[in-house]
Amino acid sequence: MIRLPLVLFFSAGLFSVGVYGVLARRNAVLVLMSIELMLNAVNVNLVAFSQLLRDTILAGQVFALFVITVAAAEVGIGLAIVILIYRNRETINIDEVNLLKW
Amino acid sequence: MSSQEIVFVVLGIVGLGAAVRLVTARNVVHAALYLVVSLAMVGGTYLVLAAEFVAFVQVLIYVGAIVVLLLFSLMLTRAPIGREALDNQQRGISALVALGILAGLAFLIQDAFRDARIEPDATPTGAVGVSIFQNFVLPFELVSVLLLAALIGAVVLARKDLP
Amino acid sequence: MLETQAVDYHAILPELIVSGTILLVIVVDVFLGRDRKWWAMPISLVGTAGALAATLTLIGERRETFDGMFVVDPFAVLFKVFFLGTAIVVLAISLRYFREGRYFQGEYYFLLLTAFLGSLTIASSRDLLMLFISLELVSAPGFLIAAFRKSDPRSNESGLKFFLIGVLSAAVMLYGMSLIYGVTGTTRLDGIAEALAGPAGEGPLPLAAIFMVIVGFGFKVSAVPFQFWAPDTYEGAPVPVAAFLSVASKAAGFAGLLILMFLGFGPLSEFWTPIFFVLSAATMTIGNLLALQQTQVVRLLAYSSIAQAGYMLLPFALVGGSVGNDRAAFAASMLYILIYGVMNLGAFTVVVAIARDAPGVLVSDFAGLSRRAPVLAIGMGVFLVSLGGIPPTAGFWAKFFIFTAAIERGGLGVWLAAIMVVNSVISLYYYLAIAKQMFFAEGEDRPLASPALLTGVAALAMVAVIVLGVYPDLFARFPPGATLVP
Amino acid sequence: MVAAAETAVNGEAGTTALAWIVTVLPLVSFFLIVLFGKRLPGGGAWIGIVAVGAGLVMSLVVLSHFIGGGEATELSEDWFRVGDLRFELGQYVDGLTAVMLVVVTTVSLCVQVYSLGYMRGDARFTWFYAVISLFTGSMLNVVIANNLLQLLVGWELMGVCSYLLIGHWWEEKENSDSAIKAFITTRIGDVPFLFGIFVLIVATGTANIPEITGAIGGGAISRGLLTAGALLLFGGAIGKSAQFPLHVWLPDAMAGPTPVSALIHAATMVAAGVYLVGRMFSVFVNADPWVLTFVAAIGATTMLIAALLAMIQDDIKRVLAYSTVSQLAYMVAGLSLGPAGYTAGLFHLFTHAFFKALLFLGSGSVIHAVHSNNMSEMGGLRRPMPVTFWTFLIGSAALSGIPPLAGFWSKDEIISTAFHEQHYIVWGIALVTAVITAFYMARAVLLTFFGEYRGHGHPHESPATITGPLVVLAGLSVVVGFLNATAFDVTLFSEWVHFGEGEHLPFNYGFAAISVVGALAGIAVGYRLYARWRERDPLRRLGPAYTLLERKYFLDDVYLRGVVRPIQYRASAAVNWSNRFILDGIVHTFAWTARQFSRLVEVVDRRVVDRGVNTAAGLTGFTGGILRYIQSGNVQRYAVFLFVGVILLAIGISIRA
Repeated sequence: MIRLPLVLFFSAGLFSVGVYGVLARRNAVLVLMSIELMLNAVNVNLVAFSQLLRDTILAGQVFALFVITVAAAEVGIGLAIVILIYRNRETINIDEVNLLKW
Repeated sequence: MSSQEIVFVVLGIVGLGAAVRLVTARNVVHAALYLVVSLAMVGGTYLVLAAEFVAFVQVLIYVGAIVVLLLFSLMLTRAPIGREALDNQQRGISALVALGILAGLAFLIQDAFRDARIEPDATPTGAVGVSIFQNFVLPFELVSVLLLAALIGAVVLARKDLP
Repeated sequence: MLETQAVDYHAILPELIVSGTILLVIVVDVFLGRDRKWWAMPISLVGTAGALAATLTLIGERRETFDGMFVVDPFAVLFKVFFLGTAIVVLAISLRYFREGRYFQGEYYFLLLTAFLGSLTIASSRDLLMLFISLELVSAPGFLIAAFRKSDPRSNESGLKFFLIGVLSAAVMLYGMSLIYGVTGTTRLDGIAEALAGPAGEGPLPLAAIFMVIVGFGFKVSAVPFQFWAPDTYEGAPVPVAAFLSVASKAAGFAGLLILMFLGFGPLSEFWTPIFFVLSAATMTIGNLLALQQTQVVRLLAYSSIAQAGYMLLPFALVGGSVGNDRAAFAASMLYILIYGVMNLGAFTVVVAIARDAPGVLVSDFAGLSRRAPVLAIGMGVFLVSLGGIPPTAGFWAKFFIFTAAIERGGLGVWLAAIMVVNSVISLYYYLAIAKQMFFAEGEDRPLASPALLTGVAALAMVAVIVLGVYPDLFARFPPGATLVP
Repeated sequence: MVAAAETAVNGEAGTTALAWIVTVLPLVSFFLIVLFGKRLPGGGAWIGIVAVGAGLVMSLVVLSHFIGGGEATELSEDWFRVGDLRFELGQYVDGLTAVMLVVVTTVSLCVQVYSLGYMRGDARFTWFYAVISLFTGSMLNVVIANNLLQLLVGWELMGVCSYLLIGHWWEEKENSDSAIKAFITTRIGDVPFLFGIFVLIVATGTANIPEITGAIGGGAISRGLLTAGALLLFGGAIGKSAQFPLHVWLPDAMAGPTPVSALIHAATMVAAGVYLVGRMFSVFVNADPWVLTFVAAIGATTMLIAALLAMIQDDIKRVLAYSTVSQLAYMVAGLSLGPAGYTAGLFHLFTHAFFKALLFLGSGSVIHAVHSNNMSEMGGLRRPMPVTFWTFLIGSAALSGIPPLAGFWSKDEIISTAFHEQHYIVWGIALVTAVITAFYMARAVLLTFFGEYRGHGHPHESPATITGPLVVLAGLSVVVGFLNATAFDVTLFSEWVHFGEGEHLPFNYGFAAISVVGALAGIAVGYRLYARWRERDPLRRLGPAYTLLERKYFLDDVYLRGVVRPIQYRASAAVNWSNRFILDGIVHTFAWTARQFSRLVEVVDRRVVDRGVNTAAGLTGFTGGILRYIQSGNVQRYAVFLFVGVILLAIGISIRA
């Protein structure tokens, strides 16, 4: 027996820490890592709900698997863009990438 | 508190602690290692919640693949070290926003699920497979297209040359 | 243990054809020489046309497959026809642009088609998971092709910004979806609606969850305050990609939003309409005011497309009256999206033609266009006038339906209608500023060499805008059939 | 209800069934001229002339239906349906329609005949005639439309045509700038108009004008909606009829060929705005009373400021242009007096069309002869150009309100109705404006036709194609006023055009005497100042007030920054307008004693203008600053805004729930 709020608090904590990381880290790779934290928070939720509801078709767990897969794809894309930027600009500090504005 | 809860709380505290260290670390490689810890703890919670298959996938894909990918790119981009190099100028507002979100979510969760209890029931891996191929075939096929697109696109962008 | 499931292959035929084309393009690309890489475009075009033909066979059908997760109904067919038409136009305007620069052409068309595959499935999705995957399928290739001018730091930056805001809002949206799943116990929209109408719909949590889902789609349609990426990304991305983002990607977001709000979250409309009130008012006002400052046309069109999204969001704030009102709101939003698509694609076509000559595409680059390329200039004039909502163009009717729905709804709807009027007046300024350049300013005298393909597409879109404007009877035909309001 | 009488639609169309043909003729001639004009002898001009001539004859036939007291009739065909909404192509003919048909066709015919001489040898002669035909047809379509959608089509086409015609000589940048200015300015008015139509359609479920009027008469619509509808419709009228603050385009529209100016100023375009208010009058009457007060305020403001501006112009066409603005404001003010002023306002629209067309064509004849628009290069033309002189004199007298010419009757009716309805402010301003009108017309006539010739070459009288229309219009300017000569108990016009019961005021000799004396005083002052040519305009002695007028109250400068440049200046422009509105009131009432006030004016001017300009600059900086701040280029700041927006929205909604 596990009280659901405990699990959800854990996930909310991960999510918030992830948000902080996305907003406050200037290194693009660290931002990507923070996004992973947010996505993991989602997965914790999904798995917990799936078990709470005793979902017969396990939609929550399947959803979590899809999120993991998509996260992997996103990381790949993100890193490709980061490397591209590094090659052209010699920096991956996000706040220095500001040619386009106004 | 049941034994499962105790294990969960321990995993959760370690996981959250690692997460916090991840976003505050002054060395990128350390940050990556904290990420590994954090993700592993999340995997552990899946085990506590008796979702074994998801737990294995978590460890395999995240710890095994994604983190390695991140580490590689850190090496490729010669990541610097130190707070100024890793953090931008909006730490204060970011912390406020994060705390605001945390407070809001906590309130909502407490309000809606105060008395909910999970009785973890081991999920057989086979059931997950059945569900994917019976109920979620179409998304599964679409995800394969998505992965292919991400793969090819990432290669195109990351390779050095132009046609 | 694994029950065999009958798949309705006719229902998914358009998607199958597009998927086949995607694979064909990437395989054929390997065997093509450098000078023939552009062949990917005709191949894609044929595939898209085939898918369009397949979609046309589905007109009037109502089919469900994959256990009701994938639905073919007039709504889905309408949007699929629109997306495939858009795909054809985007392909057409891409050819010269990518052939004349140093691009990985095969991969570009491959990614573009993948994104369109996502937009096709979004229109048929009736499940949170399907919506999420489809949305990602539209977004992820989008991130990549926005950065496709590899050696241009601005393009890289455009991709990065799009990617970061996109992934961030996707994470927020997923969190919301997970909560909805937890509250209702299902990912099916019909099940969600059923549950939300009952005790599960009580308390603030479902509302917060819905709000988080709206964030994800708000990003896709570039609603304020999720719009920041749009101007930067449009400006930095290759121009045909900007056209894709401002039309197909946005319409996909709206299709998803329509499906979600009307099919899934309908029972709680009383609580989420205020969200849309604020989003709509803020989006149109801020988009317009910021557009006034622009001298770069793609950027101007980006802000304009933000403002236009505000109009499209308006009908969402009107939901919850009588069934008649809901239908009117649904039809108004849907029609606006479709009409906006036609006129904005037209405008981007002209911009692509200009961009070959003046890559910066400033407003002043349009000077004297009426003498350099009369067809393009007249076309652009028509699109601008239509975007401004002046009769007798299609854009007028688009605004007309929204305005009517808002006034009939009464209450806050009237306020929104008033805000919309003020905004239309403001928007005229910057639309006509371009027109003024084209027709009255002195520009270079040499004729603008515009490929026949571009001129043809622009002329076609112009004809469509005018015909729809003069003969709006067409609008009366399909909205009642294509509604998702029960 | 007052509107009930208006909605009585008789089934018997009778001769009015011809009305739609009047509209179609110029449209057909447009296509014929475009398609075959260049290949035909005379550039196809005669097609337009024949078409509009036939139209005139038919219009007179249509009008005859009402002479015996015929009822309004309606004919229509379905155009298309959207849902329950039915849109039609149709005609609604009542006395007002019939009168307007006659006015439009008459003026258009005169203008087209006149243009045979005036536009001879123009590079785009055929095109000119085509567009004039389309322009006429569009206006006629506005006049006979039985539904708002059809009216809108004509309205918009007119905008396009005026744009083409004002920019007819687009090779000169100034002309094309004027064209775009006219287009944009009227467009700004058109958007509210468009939405006004929406409001009425939504409120009544129909676009049909008689049905809307009936629904309003039946009290089916809430007053709030009507008020919104009336204000939005009036926005369109402000733009099209060049009322303050959107009057700036009309003087610049002089850039077009003179016949075009005559057409725009007399019978089409600007008349459409006033006509619209007349046509949709039940909306205004049944809306909140302050709507009519607002209309009155706009009318009174416009008539005075435009008349004052007309005083100091050197360009003869600009004098007439500002005079048009001012006279249109008379009509608007007349309409603002409610049902009693309805006939008076529209009667002025009717008479004004003839003498203003006459004046413009006359000025064109002069310009044709001396090759300049400036009165400082004219003078003494009464001898070489007797026909032009006499006709122009008749037109000026009519405009100044000298009995028994047309302008006297209509203007006097507005003034006395204003007094009778106890709108004393409107009455006072209208009187003052009448004096100023007489003054500036006296000035124009004296500078142009008297004294010594100051220009180049030897001017000759224009050919018959030019003087012919002048004579015809002069004759009409003399007689049309008698259609409603209340002094002789002739009330023919008010039998055709009336709202509700159509009661009319008895002629009041006292008021008539006041306005005649006022007009004569204006002329006398004009004679005193301008009988002898002076290099330096005597009005320059007004000092700062003159500067204010010369700079057109700085309105154009304000528009340049406020409208023509980014929109955000507009807020400050609005502040300027309101400030200057008060300021102007003070300055111009006491214009003749301006010396004493000059210091005050200077101080206020400096403060207001400086502050206005500074505010404008501040505002741009402000919005520009916002843009720079929020669209900073830093994607993480975007993310912060995103989350802050989400949190604020969430808080807002939870507070509300």
